[in-house]
Amino acid sequence: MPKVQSKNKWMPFLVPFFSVLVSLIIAAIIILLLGKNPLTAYAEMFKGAFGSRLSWADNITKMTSLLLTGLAVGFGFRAGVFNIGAEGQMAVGGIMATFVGINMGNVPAVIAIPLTMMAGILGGAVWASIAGILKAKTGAHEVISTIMLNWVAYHLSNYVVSGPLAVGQGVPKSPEIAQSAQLPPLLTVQASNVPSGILVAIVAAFVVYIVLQKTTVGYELKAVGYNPYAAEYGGISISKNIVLTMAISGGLAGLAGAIEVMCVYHRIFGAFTGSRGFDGITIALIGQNNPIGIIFSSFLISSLRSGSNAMQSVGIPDDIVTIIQGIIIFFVAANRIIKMWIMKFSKPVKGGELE
Amino acid sequence: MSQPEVNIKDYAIYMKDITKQFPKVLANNKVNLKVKKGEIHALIGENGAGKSTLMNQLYGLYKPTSGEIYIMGEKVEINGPKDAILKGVGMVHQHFMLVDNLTVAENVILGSEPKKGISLNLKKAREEVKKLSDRYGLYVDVDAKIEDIPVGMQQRVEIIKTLYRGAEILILDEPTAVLTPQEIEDIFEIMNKLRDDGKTIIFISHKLHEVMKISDNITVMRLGEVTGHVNVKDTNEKQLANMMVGREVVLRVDKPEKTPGEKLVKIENLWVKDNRHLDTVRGINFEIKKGEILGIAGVAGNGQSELVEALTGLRKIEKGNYYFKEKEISKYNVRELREENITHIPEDRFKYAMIQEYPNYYNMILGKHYLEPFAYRGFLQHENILKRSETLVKNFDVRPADSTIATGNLSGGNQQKVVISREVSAGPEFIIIAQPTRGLDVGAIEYVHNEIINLRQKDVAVLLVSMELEEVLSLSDRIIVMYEGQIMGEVKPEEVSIEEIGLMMTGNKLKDIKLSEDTKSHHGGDK
Amino acid sequence: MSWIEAIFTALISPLFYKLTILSALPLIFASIGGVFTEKTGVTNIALEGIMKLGAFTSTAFTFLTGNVWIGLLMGIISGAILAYLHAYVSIEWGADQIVSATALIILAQGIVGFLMVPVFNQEGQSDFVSKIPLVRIPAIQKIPFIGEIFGEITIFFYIAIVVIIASWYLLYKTPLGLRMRAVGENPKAADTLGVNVKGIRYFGVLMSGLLAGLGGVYIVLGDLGQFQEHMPAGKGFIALAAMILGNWNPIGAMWASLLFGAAEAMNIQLQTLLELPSEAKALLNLLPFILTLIVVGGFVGKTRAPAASGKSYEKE
Amino acid sequence: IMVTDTGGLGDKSFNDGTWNGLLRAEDELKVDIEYIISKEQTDYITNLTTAAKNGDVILGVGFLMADALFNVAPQFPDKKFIGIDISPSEGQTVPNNLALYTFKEQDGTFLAGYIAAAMNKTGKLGYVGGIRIPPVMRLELGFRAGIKAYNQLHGTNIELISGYAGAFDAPAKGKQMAMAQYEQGADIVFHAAGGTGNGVIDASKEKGSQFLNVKADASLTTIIDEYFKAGRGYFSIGVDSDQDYLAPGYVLASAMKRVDNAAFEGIKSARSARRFQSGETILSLADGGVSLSPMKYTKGFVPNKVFAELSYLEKLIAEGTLVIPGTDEAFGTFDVSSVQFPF
Ligand SMILES: Nc1ncnc2c1ncn2[C@@H]1O[C@H](COP(=O)(O)OP(=O)(O)OP(=O)(O)O)[C@@H](O)[C@H]1O
Ligand SMILES: Nc1ncnc2c1ncn2[C@@H]1O[C@H](COP(=O)(O)OP(=O)(O)OP(=O)(O)O)[C@@H](O)[C@H]1O
Ligand SMILES: [Mg+2]
Ligand SMILES: [Mg+2]
Repeated sequence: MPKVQSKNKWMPFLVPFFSVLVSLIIAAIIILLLGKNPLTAYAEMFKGAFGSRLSWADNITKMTSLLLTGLAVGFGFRAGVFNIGAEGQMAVGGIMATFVGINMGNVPAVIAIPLTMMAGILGGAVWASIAGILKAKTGAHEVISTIMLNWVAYHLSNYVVSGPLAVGQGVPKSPEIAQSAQLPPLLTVQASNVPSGILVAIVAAFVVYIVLQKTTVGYELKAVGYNPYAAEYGGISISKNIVLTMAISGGLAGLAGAIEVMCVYHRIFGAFTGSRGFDGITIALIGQNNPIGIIFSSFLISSLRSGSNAMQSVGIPDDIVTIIQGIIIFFVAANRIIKMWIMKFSKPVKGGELE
Repeated sequence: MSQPEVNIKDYAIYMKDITKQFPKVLANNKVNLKVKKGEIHALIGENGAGKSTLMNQLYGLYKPTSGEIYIMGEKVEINGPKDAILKGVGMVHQHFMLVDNLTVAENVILGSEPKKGISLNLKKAREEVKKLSDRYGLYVDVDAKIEDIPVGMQQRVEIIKTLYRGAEILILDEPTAVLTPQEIEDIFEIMNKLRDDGKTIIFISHKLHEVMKISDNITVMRLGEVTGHVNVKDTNEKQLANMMVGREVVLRVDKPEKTPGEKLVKIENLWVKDNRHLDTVRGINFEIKKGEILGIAGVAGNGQSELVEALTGLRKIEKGNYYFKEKEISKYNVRELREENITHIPEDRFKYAMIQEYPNYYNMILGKHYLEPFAYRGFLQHENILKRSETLVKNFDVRPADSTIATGNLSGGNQQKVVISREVSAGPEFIIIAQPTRGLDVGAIEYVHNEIINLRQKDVAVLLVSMELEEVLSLSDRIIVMYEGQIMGEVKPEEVSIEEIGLMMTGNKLKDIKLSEDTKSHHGGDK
Repeated sequence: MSWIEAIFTALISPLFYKLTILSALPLIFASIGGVFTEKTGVTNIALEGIMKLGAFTSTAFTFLTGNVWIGLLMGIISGAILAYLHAYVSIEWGADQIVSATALIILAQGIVGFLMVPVFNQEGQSDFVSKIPLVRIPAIQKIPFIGEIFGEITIFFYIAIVVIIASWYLLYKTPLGLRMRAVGENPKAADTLGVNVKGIRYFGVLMSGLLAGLGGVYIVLGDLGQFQEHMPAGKGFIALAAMILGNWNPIGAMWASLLFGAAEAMNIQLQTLLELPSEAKALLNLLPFILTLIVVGGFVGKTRAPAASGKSYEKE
Repeated sequence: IMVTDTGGLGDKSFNDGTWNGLLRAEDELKVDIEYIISKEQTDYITNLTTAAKNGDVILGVGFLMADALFNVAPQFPDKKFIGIDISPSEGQTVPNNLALYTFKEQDGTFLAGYIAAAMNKTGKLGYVGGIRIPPVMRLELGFRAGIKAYNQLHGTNIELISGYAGAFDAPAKGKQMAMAQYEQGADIVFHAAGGTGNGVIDASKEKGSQFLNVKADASLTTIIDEYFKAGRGYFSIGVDSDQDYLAPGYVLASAMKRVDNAAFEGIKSARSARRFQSGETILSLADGGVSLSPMKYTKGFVPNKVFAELSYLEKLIAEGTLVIPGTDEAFGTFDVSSVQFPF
């Protein structure tokens, strides 16, 4: 089947851009149907996302974990693995980071911080590897196994905060991790911290980029993702790379959990992942599984989220943002529709063309 | 050679001024094809000449860019296979169009199923298939699944499919390409029966002696145009070849004399299982010396693919020994074998040997991507990679000469060049080559054949697996014939006839053949 | 009571079988829906979203009209509409089917969340609405054991039986079924015989919408009488597992669904029968998921997906 | 201004309850009210800060908001913060502009347990928990204590069959669990399981109507008639808010947590600096913080003697004579055999 290839090198940017535009237009129509003014709604949303230092802080806090889960899912996609399990891996990462973090009382921060972070990464990696090993050894579809592992992680994290790690009477939660294991805030805006986790996340994005683009590991992982037969023929072990992919992907999700613990909550409680593992799918798809693209798409989604809170004040349910996300991904899937539209608009310019 | 319109009625098929423009290729340019009722009409031409494309338009799979089609003298508009079927056209495609996990009967009736109420009437279906197969001698196992039956039978199923739909005009696109000489005889018999029954047949083949033997009229195509139309009585193979290629063709490979060196590869009692865990290679022995080409002939599905996969580490060797330079390597994996300088050109190069999404420069290092100078401490060295790729692109004339283009965007022939150039220049000591010229046109074939000979001259041991008997015969120093996972015999190409090899390919041991034989026509005698 | 005893007690209790069936029903509908779409070569991992929308719509219409049958109808229609979107981009535009289905899952969640307040005047969950009455057959009720299971049971049980038999018959005994299987395996071959590949694929995907929608409807109108935003809480994904485990065959999908249903029923029975500390009971909830993992990990190698499933088919 | 937790309005639980308290405050105290719904945990700080900028009294609802509230309150010393169902963590000091209200959940469920035991005809009761977290465990303990008390005072030996659904949003599971418990001999099932509990309530309706052989939508009088004819029936017991209306005649009672009262009281006290009480206030039966629902539909089932006993126990609890256990250890030593009903 000939692939639709575009000669226009801007296409990778134009498609998500137009997808977002189209979904905003569709959402505007919905808002209009509600009898509200979409312009005020969007203005409010914009203010909520960028209007003040506080909204920026909020925005960046949200972006941090979204960026990491987006990277996790996107990395998997690049290697041909559909990791729906970022949610569970993030939870396990958070649990592990907490386990280590609460025991870091007498350990200096230079050691405590990396150790806690590593625990999170490792937790996520191991959790994801279960699905990886099942896929490599028995062919179990990772979509199913990671979903099951999500449930197991969910029940497990509820168990941990109400059993072994439970503290206090009111709240099912773990104790706070040691001061030395907490990541210091970059900036404090009133009670909101701009978490330094964002730096870790952005570094992670660049590391992922380099791994994918510049290393033999990336060469092999992508080869397996694109064409496992050819990879095997080229002496690349498929099962090893599937497990490795899952481990790295899960490690990133685990890091999301660890950062969340170390920067934002300083502890865990049941279901603290708040479905950001699933949001990672959205973000990876919008960012076209490119680590740098994912930085932008996570920022887009976090802005939509922060903005949606503000939209409430003009009486628009924030579920509109979920709808917008859905439509964006829909057009990412049906990118040919968007390409056709772009082409129609840019006829005179004669840029891209279908092959 | 334009004919007055009046004659339209005499033709079963008249395709007039057919032009088919693909986005980048003009596949048919004002093609005229006239096929008389009740004849076997051969359509020949180089790879990519546009034969399949022309037939696909007749069958409604493509729509002509311009031109008219007349069937039985009637102007028709064919919007899909359904229309073609209604007009009595049936097509057996170059690549079989069968649903693997359905039975023969189910495949035959698909799309025009006999019904009983709202249900399938499978009983009736089976009866009709049986009736057709009896009538034309097309023996098939009605209830077998397609994936379980041999290609020859699949071919017959394809023919029954067309007859079941009441086809009066049959298009057979390279029906003989995958068959043994005996099976070819059978199918010719069937074709003759069909003709006697009043059916019209369009027969596409690259094998000129076949064309000469079976057809009545011949249309020759080249570069999307018709270059000639002749009656079989007025022509000969040489003339046809020239019409096809547009120049004098040298069909023989020039193979210099060479004495093979020391023994390099040794296989002892090798057993391999296929995907269904059945023994497919059953106790094979052979040796290859340096600078020697060992050819393996045989009908597809007799264990050659599994043998190749076993020797390249892609499939587990169940039993037996595999020696390379006296070293036992049967447990080596793909990477370890590659590190021994054993390389491999697989038969399905598009699926197995390249990553379509990768740019050429990445594909040019596949298998060596982790080694210096392409990688250093886990980091890819893009400069070195590009340099290597550029050299190969230039030396092997890959077009367009651009290393950064995604390999999947190259034409088929050029994609193959990427693979061949990489494997040939990876410094092999032992190279395993499967179906080296599959899908290539004459020019490219010449080129690949020369490369193989060059490897031999450089003292590389070559294992050549090909279904093209001519190719095996002309390139190999020695030939072994495989049947059902075993070796039927080893012969030297200059001492054997195509017929003998054909007999071996269908399960006759060499020694039995030699006994029952007196006259033999040596290979090359028919050229 | 010891574990062994408890398991044994569960196995001889009619309630265990009834709970198994009730847990399995939504999975049966949705997984057979999955069979339909995949058999024709289009994967649809959006069953979860379709079930959610189906459950929501049926509740909404029952709530607004007071008529459960209108609710039922609209529920399955809404499922089909959502599936149509997937079919349209997958079949006409060669969209990546996994991505498109992911979009639908998110879209369904957004639409449902968005409409909660306008329709039900509250977030999170609806009020209780009427349900489709249970079917009581006194003749069956009189039979010991069997009577306790089937004597009085939801009408969806009978619908499921019809769906299972009809789908099996359709797929394996009718011309349409033959064409579906061919299109999912080798669309090009089917195309060359004049089979309408696109049409068949639309049919398959729409059936998955109808059936997964029906699964969603069952949860509200057949079982709980109330819609909650988190529904169906992963059942759509488990249905996918059931489809795979059932080897893409309606009967197989039914058995697999029953297996998952039994795991859930066993969890509930054990919690009820065993005297365990509450944290141990909480962990018993992992049983169905771990069982699925083991089953999928252990058996999936033996099943075979339709060869063309997930691949778009376009001519020239 | 009220900031909800991620449950949002419409949760039929603390968010809705608090909002009702605010509505009452608007009505009676003539204050302006507003709300902000939090969609995810990371919204808490932002939303609380936004609220603090725009309002004078800020209510944070739900125990998940604790940390956020402790962070934001000190930033706005001139504003007053109220935390509903929030208690300080270990070693946390409560800022002096923050008032916390928590509930002795076990007091309410004690009454529910007692009444369930009194109404029990089969010797077994059922309990379906959501996720095993401390508040849920306290609810369970209270219920168990109620049964224990009844057993001790009446020499019965009523057992409790318990189960955990592992989720607050799995009504199908809740329903099946309740069905299994009914099957196992329980005739009244108490749930502390949020949305999961709705399945329990539906199960009681289905089981109850089947048992009484009435239509699912039979009128209350029919149900009552049939109940007395049969001599027993099947019920569920609701939690948090008054859930009796969800299945009239089948929900015996609900153990309510009066978050609305807490919110109202909080706002009322916050209006004068003098009366504002920072720190933690634990609302109990005595303060109207928890209570049993009025049992609008089911009063008729319950013998007056039971109500009399309940009132007496309520009095003892309010006086502090009777302390309902909130921990496993306290439950072990919980003993009411010394209680003497004055009648
Ligand atoms: N689907 C297609 N899209 C674009 N180009 C095509 C397509 N199919 C064939 N072509 C081009 O049309 C030309 C004619 O191809 P065709 O398959 O008709 O050749 P052929 O004569 O059948 O060759 P062969 O002997 O290999 O079967 C080739 O150059 C090929 O590249
Ligand atoms: N869509 C396409 N775009 C560009 N080139 C194509 C396309 N389809 C086919 N080709 C090329 O056209 C040539 C002939 O195409 P075709 O599909 O007819 O294969 P073929 O030659 O018939 O195969 P075989 O090797 O069996 O003879 C091949 O080199 C192939 O790579
Ligand atoms: Mg051809
Ligand atoms: Mg061709």
